[in-house]
Amino acid sequence: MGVFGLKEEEIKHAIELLGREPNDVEWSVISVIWSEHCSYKHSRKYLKDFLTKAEWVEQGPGENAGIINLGDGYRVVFKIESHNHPSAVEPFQGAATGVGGIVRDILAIGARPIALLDSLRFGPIEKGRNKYLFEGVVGGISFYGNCIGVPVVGGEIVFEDCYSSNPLVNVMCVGLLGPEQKSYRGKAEGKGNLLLLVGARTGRDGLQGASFASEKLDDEVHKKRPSVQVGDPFLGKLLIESCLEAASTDGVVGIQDLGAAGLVSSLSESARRGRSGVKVYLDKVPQREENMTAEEILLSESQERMLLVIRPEKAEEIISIFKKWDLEAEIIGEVIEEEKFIVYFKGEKVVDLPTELLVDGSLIFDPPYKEYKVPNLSSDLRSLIKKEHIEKFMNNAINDLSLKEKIYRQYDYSVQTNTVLPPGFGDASVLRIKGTNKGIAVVTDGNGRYCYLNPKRGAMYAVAEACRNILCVGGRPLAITDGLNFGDPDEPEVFYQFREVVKGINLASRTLEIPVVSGNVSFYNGQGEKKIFPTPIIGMVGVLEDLSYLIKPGLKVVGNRLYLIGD
Amino acid sequence: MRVGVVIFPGTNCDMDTYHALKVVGIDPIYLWHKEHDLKDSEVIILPGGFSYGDYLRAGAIARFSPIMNEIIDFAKRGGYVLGICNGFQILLEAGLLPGAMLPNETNSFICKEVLLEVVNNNTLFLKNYRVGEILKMPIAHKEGRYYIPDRGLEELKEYNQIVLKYHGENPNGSVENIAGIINRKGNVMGLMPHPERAVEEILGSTSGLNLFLSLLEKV
Amino acid sequence: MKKWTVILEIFLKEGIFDPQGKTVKNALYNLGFGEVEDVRIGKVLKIEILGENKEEVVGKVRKMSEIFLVNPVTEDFSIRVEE
Amino acid sequence: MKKWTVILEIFLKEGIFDPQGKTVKNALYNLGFGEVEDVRIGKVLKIEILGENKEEVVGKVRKMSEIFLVNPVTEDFSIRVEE
Ligand SMILES: Nc1ncnc2c1ncn2[C@@H]1O[C@H](COP(=O)(O)OP(=O)(O)O)[C@@H](O)[C@H]1O
Repeated sequence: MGVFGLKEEEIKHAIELLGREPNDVEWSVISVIWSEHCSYKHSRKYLKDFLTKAEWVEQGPGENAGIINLGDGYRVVFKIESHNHPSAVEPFQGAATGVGGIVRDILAIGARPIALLDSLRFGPIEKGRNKYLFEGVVGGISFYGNCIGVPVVGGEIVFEDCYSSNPLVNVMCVGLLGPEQKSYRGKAEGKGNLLLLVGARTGRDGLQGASFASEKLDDEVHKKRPSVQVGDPFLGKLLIESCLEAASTDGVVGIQDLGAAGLVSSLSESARRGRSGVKVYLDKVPQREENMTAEEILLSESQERMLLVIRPEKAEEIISIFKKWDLEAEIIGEVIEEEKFIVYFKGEKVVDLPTELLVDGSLIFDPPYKEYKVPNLSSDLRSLIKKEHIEKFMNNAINDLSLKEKIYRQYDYSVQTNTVLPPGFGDASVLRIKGTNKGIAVVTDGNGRYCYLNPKRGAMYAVAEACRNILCVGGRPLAITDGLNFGDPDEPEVFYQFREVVKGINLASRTLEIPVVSGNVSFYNGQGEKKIFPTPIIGMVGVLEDLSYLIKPGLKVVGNRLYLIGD
Repeated sequence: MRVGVVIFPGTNCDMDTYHALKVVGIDPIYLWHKEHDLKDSEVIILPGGFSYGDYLRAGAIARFSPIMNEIIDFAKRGGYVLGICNGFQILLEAGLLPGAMLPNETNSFICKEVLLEVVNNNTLFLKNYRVGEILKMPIAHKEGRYYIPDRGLEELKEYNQIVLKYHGENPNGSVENIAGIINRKGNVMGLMPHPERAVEEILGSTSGLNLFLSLLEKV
Repeated sequence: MKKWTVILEIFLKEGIFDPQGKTVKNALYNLGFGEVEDVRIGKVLKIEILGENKEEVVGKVRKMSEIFLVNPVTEDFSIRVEE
Repeated sequence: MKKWTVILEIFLKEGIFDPQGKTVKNALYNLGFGEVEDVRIGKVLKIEILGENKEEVVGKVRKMSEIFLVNPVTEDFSIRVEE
């Protein structure tokens, strides 16, 4: 494989940093971890501006998920993630593996996943492949979420022409840590601690998925797609139970899921966070296919795998937990002091790279941006609206509601018996916390059309709407996870949209004092004429201190008064 | 009574069932699918979920779990066994109840609250309900279309084995609106709806309470 | 011992409604394939199995089908060996 | 025109992981069928279709497969006519 997807200047930069020419395997490793998807090279500079701290924030961005404190020892863990490109190619598996991936992010914190929400964008359902994509995606989310027993409690969906070539599939997962539970970080530290790889065997699936997500999705997609990843929700469920059991022992130092860029990113990021290094033996990695090369093993994005950093004296106890759940668990290496990512394969050292170079070494790009003109909007809407418009609008609204019901009927939203306000009943969904009076309100909101017309205001609007939705059920908004979906950042207008959207979220978040604790950026969603609207999705979590004040919508009693608040 | 809740790989309503039993004041125990010991349970509950991912057919693989041998013996000796949703599917596959489950007629997973009519309360599990009583419980399944060939159906009726029927709307295309059945002796029952999700007002229904309350008393 | 590839096809019994098949038939009709009169959808298993001869492996797969792979209440099956 | 029964078998492409097949293989192993080396599970469609001759109906089913019934990214298919 060697170098792929890197620009000339990045190649030079790598050689300079390293002081030598990397070998082929090393080039593959650098290429994938310096991809947009892993390194956030176009967005890092701007995301740093977010408000990320508050009294109740226990963990902000940078870890596998954000953590907020609800008091009495209860902490909520959450994050949103996109799986747009895989879903465009194979909607069912793309969406299913998207669910699996975000669930493992929450699991890596050591928290039990308690809810999922989705945020979906497709082209008009009556046109082309859109219905097929829509049905596949909803089917895939239903397949994975239902099987692992994590309720999908809400979401949102919009159909617009601009998403025809590039649907958006964002999924948010919410987890809970109880008073007795420790939270973990994706951290490898402590010389001599062991690297335990658990779950599925490693195959060739999803090779180069991270760089795939960092590329334009064009008509060539079928030719250059990575081999498709297939989700195994059954194994996903076993991973949840076994990892939570392992996390309850005192032998675990760190937990990290394997997502984009597989072993490369999970190992090097864990090592970097722990200011340590790792030494890995690829022959120890359980393989599903024969004759896999070092690159293939390192870069594979096979699903349903987790990495645990464990104390050697507890290894036997922890491995026996995974055996009990019929899962494979292999020690593939150990933590070393020197801050390096060292890989052996068939008796040879094939990678020897500084973790700093891998994780923090990529160039940062700050491409040019350009404001654009949007069509002039008539301020006198009233004169334009005719009776048939109103009828059409009402019909659409009704169809829309029945379509949404058709979606959430396919999701098991009541498993875990905490869903006190299910989808279809309120502006946000509400979960109770068993053993307390507390509730958690969760919602996803976004409006690409508004953001296209005015990226900054549109983003502010999305934050405000999420906030209002939490308030409407009686919750106090606490924190945001943002899923940012854009076109190609090298198009100046797209980069303008990105910068403005980040400003808008930031302004709203600071004004309302609702910090951002986690998020995700997905670029390259369509290009040129076919690019999507800038589509930030705001996932928000709020708290209800006392569920007896839960507000359910609907007019309750004849004679009650109606008030309109605001202007 | 001592109640055992079985965990198969992929079971996902074990904790919900445990919680529902706690709500009525029962301290249940968990039973692991690889064990052979029922730990003196007087009632065994097979909870819902996706045992073995529901791969091949719902319940088809779990029914060969080691603990199923003991459960089958236990049931044959008259022990009380309740299968909820996936648990019901496992009981059918194991032959402890007649018939089979097919994919829903809608061809999709369905999650919603449904109404049920108690058509026969002649079993421990339903003795606290009146015949004709209408219950409200959630369903959440993809393979809930109960099917039994005509001869079997006649026998089910002859021996009064149909205990719960969907009331009003039949959500999944089940034969004769069947939602729950018992074996001839009445000690084994299976139902597709989730009573454990209907034991607290805050979740929208308490229709399932009486089922779990019936397990409180000694027989 | 030789390795054989045995194919097991499983369909719902005649007379049992197959909603998936019907949905696909309707979709085909809408796509202009009006000449399709019926569609039924089943499962097919490709089983790689070691054995001395054809009779042996077919017998084994039949046994698996009877006790596990096929539900006799709702399904019919057929077995063939791929050459 | 005659009525034909065309069988369309669809499997995941070689190399794409088939979790269902793997789980069933493990179950078979536990049931004592250790001689099973691999299981892959696919879909099979029994299509009743009107047409003049074999070539015509096979062509039609191939067309349906290519535009609708099969996902070329992940699946391979084969067609046969039942006599
Ligand atoms: N893609 C989806 N997945 C799950 N639930 C959805 C989805 N889209 C809409 N819903 C649910 O349907 C209901 C109505 O959706 P929506 O009209 O977006 O709500 P509102 O306009 O009240 O914010 C909500 O409860 C929402 O959670």
